[in-house]
Amino acid sequence: MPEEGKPKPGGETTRREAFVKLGVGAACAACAGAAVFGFEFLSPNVLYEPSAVANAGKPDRYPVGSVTQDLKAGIYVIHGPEGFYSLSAVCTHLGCLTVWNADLGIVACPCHGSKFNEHGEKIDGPAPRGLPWLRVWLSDEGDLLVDRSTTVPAKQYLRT
Amino acid sequence: MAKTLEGYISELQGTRVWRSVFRGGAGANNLRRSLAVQQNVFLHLASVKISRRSLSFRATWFLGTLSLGTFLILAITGILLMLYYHPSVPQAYADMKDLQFVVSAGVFLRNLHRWSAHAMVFLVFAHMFKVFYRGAYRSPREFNWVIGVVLLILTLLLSYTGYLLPWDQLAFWAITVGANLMSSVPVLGQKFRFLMLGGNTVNANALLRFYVLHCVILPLTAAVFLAIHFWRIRKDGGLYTGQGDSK
Amino acid sequence: MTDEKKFVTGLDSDSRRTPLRLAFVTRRTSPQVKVTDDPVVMTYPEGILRAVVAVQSLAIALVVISLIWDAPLEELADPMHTPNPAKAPWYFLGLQELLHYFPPVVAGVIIPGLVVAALIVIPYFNINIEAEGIWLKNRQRRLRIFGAVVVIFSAVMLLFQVYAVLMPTLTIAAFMLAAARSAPDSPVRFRRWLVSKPVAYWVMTWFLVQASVLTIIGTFFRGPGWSWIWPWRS
Amino acid sequence: MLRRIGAFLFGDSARAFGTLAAVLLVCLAITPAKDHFREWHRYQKKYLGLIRTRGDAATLQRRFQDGLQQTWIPELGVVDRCTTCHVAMKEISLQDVATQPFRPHPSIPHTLTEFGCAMCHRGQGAATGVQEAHSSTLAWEQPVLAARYVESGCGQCHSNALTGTPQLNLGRKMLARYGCVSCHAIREPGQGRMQSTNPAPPLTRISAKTSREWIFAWLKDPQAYAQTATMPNFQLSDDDARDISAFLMNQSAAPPAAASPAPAAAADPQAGASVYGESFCASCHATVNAAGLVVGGNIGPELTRIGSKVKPDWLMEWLSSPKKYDPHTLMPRYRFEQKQLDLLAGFLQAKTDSDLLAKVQLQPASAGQIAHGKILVKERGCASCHEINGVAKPESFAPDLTMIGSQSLAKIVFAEGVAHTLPDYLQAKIRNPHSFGKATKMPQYTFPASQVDALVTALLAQTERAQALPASLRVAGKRESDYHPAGKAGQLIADMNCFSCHAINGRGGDMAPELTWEGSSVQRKWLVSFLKNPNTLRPALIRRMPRFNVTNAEAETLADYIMTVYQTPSFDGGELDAAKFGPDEVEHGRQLFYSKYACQSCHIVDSKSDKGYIGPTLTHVGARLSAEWIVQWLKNPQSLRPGTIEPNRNMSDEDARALTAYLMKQNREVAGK
Repeated sequence: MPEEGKPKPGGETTRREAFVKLGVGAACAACAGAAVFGFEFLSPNVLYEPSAVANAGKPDRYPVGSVTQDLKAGIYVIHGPEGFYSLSAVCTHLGCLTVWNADLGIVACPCHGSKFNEHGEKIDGPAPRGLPWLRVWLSDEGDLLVDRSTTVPAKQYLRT
Repeated sequence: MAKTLEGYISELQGTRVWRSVFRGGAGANNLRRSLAVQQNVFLHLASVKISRRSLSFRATWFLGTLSLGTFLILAITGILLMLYYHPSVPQAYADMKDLQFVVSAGVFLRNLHRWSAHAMVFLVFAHMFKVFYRGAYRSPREFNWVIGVVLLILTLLLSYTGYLLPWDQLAFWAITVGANLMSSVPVLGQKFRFLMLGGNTVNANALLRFYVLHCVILPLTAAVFLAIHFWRIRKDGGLYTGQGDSK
Repeated sequence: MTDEKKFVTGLDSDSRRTPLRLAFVTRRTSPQVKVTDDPVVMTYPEGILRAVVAVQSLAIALVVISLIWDAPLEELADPMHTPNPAKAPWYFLGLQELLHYFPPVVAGVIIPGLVVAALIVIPYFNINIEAEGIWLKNRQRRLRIFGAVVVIFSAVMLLFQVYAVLMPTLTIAAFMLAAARSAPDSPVRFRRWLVSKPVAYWVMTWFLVQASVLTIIGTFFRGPGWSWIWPWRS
Repeated sequence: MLRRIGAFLFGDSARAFGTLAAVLLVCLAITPAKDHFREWHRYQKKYLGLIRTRGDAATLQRRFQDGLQQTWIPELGVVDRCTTCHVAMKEISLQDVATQPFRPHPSIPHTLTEFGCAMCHRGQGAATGVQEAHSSTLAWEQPVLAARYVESGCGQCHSNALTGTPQLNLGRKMLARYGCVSCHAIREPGQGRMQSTNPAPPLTRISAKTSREWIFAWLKDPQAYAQTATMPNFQLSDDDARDISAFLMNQSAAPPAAASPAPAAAADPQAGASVYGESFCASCHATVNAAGLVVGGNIGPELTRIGSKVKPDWLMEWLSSPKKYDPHTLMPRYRFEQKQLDLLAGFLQAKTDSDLLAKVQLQPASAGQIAHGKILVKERGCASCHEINGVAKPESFAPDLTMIGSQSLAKIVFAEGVAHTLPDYLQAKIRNPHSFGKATKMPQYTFPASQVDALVTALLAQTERAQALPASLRVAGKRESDYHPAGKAGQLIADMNCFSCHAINGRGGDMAPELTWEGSSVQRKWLVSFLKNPNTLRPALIRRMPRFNVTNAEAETLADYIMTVYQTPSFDGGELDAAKFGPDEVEHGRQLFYSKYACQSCHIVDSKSDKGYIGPTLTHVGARLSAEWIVQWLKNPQSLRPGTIEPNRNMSDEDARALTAYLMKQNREVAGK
């Protein structure tokens, strides 16, 4: 090839252009790589967030017929006559934290007036669905654990 | 394949949208090339043509260009590092550890930022001496020299304020010593120090102040002075080439 | 490609080929046009490309350094415990070395303040603008002033026992004296070079050497308690 | 060639641009690659390879979580990522795996996510590399703790003695016993300063007790006098020991006129030994026996060479009334008869060692020597432990050790040849304080390696973190209460130093049974006779209650007090009348005793056939204990005496009643006495 010998007329410029293209190509590749890298970099590898599994303590803390709100975990722990279950306390409408109104026996959302009963079913308001039921089980130490990231069909009770 | 790719590119460059964005764009003739400089917001501070002599390595050793290069690297890495940094005590230090241990390429970015900062200080000093020994500070470039001195001081301040941010022993005591130096200024020294640290000791307030200085105030100031610096190069007749200035 | 043949652009910075009206010359004045026959090139791509190449080289160097060496990180800041030695960043170590000798007001405020002031006023003083060798004019008078300055300065440094400043100063002074004893037409090239240097050159060189020596001492030759150590011994 | 390649690649700016762009791209690409090949990736891959071949591979694989793992406990400031590499912490099925980091954690009373890892093991929990996590680096000073000190982790929350941490418990006991806490302050969160459990004797009247020669010999080497001496060796020069002894004799108040008669000139060694034995002196005091073994308790000083130490007058006075010399002594007043006193004093006085003082030749002290001695006493901190006339107890004589366990290495001056870790520093400091310079004030102890380890463990538990722990996590240790029984009985209890052995209401020793609820437990008649003439209850034990020669009146007073005051609130005594048990019940109880509950494996009822030596003998239990107590005891022993080894058999009321009926019958012989 002409690298060694005398270059053809115009060979120098074509090779020069080839190098510029190589450079621009490498720059494009670097940009593409930077985009991938940026995605990697921007997605944190560890999170400083409470774990999805909340520990609600020993079951005997909750008398039968009680609705207890765990503000930190954003859940209700309810000990109904059929057993334990847990509802998400986050309104299905726009994510406000609901409160339990013991006098009326309903869960009410302060933002847009959605109301739910103690089984999470929607009674009133703009919420599209009722409050989801969360998975509840007993740990080896006998503590009630609630997985906030896993919903279960309604009316699944934990009997202790 | 390459042909067709090029065809696509030139077709793309011919579209109205492209031309509305890039106007003339780059091209093979001198008009297009001139327009490329004139019509680019970043390049328009430079003249369309420059003396061949000023491009030689001997003329500048590219020290000014390299200083700008480090500034750009520092800006990019710095912005990325800010995403994983909380300017609070002692979380700042934990963030350094997280950068090192869990953030993808976090330690690389931190290294790059740190070493570039050192390189920038060195390059800016070298730039200054090079300019001096070539006599490039002489009329009509006196004011650009002064701007250069301001940029040197800004560089040192940027480096100094950045020093505190990791909140390790090195940072803490370097800043403590520096702050006490400041307080030895007659009359106003104590007040200066109080304002700089936002209190009497190097603690959370000082960290936050240094953070704001390092990430907002000083870089913006430096960017403004950089723009003036480059603009003055052109206004003062281009890079000094050692000719035509002597009496 | 075909555009070029059809018309000529109005943009050309070669003033001899296409003169432009730059200024009106009124009566009793004479325009002075400096003619430079410096060859010029297009900024784009020639200038830009070179700048990019320079920055690329720098980036490669920094990336490689960053891949190999980790930035220092010491323990969590502890206000109850000062590490020994507590060193400032390297570019302040010259100052810190001075602080070792002089009171804070002198080393931390006056000297840096003077340096910054001196740097700013450099282009505005004729002494800095003149490009003639220092000894070519008023040799005797200048020698007397030079001698007085060096002796007084050295005496002050001796008083404070600042050998780190004294030694470089005397070295530069020796070179200046050598320059003073050289003729502009000396057969030795080095002497011709020495004698051609103006006063600003000498002052700046003294500053550069001084700053470098102090920084190197502060970086490598200072150990716990800011005591003198030999870096190769530890 | 090289030049040609150079020209080809960098010949003009376009070529250089292209080439450098490619190089830069490659360099930048190394960064994510470097990230990808981090150590923890490798270990996780290795783990997956390890479990692939195992039987429960599917389960293990399902439970394995890849990527960085983190235990985050904001309240404790814990960010531990150890489980990123130590992936099998909870996989009990991998117990046979010996290679780290895949070994499962031994079972502990806490879950792994409760405290994280670094709280006990130290090291840098946040690190994800082997080197940074385990070893000491500039940025992290506490490397992973050697396994032999790991009990120190428990000690951060638990100030009490745990059954699982013998080494830590021993270390803490030693800190209190060997005078460490007299010079060094060690504060426990919420409890104040740790107190010495072995107060040194006052020296204010030392001249009455012993000779200057003995003091000199003792100062030079305490262990030469008694190998169990708790006083460390201060490595004094002859001159210093001479001057200190001069000062100590000089500061001592004049001995009170000898009130007691001179001891018997020639004592009968046989009879003296039997008084020594009958009084159970060995429960507290040790001696070296013929075989060279130290035998006896460690509450009082060793008596092997006591004759070379004490003056006869002093000994007589001491034996008849110890509190006269030292009001804080633990020694009880025995109320010996004069004959016993003579015998015992003679016996003890005969325990001499001629070598001990043979070489000690002291000239009368000059004023200069005495003054120098006082300076030395101040310098050496003698008054930190001993009461000395004219020298006040120094405040913070030695460094505070409350947070020594998290001491920053930067603040430590290491001696030559000591590895730069905290445990190594503590080891060196305890083993050989003088390696840190001749000026160090710390004396030389002679502990075996295991005891040094225990001390280091106890000190390592004294961390900054332990001080800052939320109160809910702290388990306080048992602190001695300052219970003082009142009245005449109180005086008797103080006089006989009952608290040296028995604990009542949270105060006192653990050598003998706790007496807090003794009144509910025993019958008054038995108690009176026991106080007057104690007999042993437990055949397997050597230590027994000494005879204090109490008078009838004193015994009655004490018994009345115990019966009325030391009553348990958990049941009302005296409801059950032993006489109302029918013979059927007794017989039923007997069967339960021998068959259902097999009590005879630990207890003796029939001294001919039963072989149980672990529990108290029950031959006379019917005369000793109240029926109600036995019932309650059988039903739930731990509720009456926490920590007793008597098993809780969940007995029904009927069984407990029947057994009680049987046991209450075991009283005939005593009743007849």
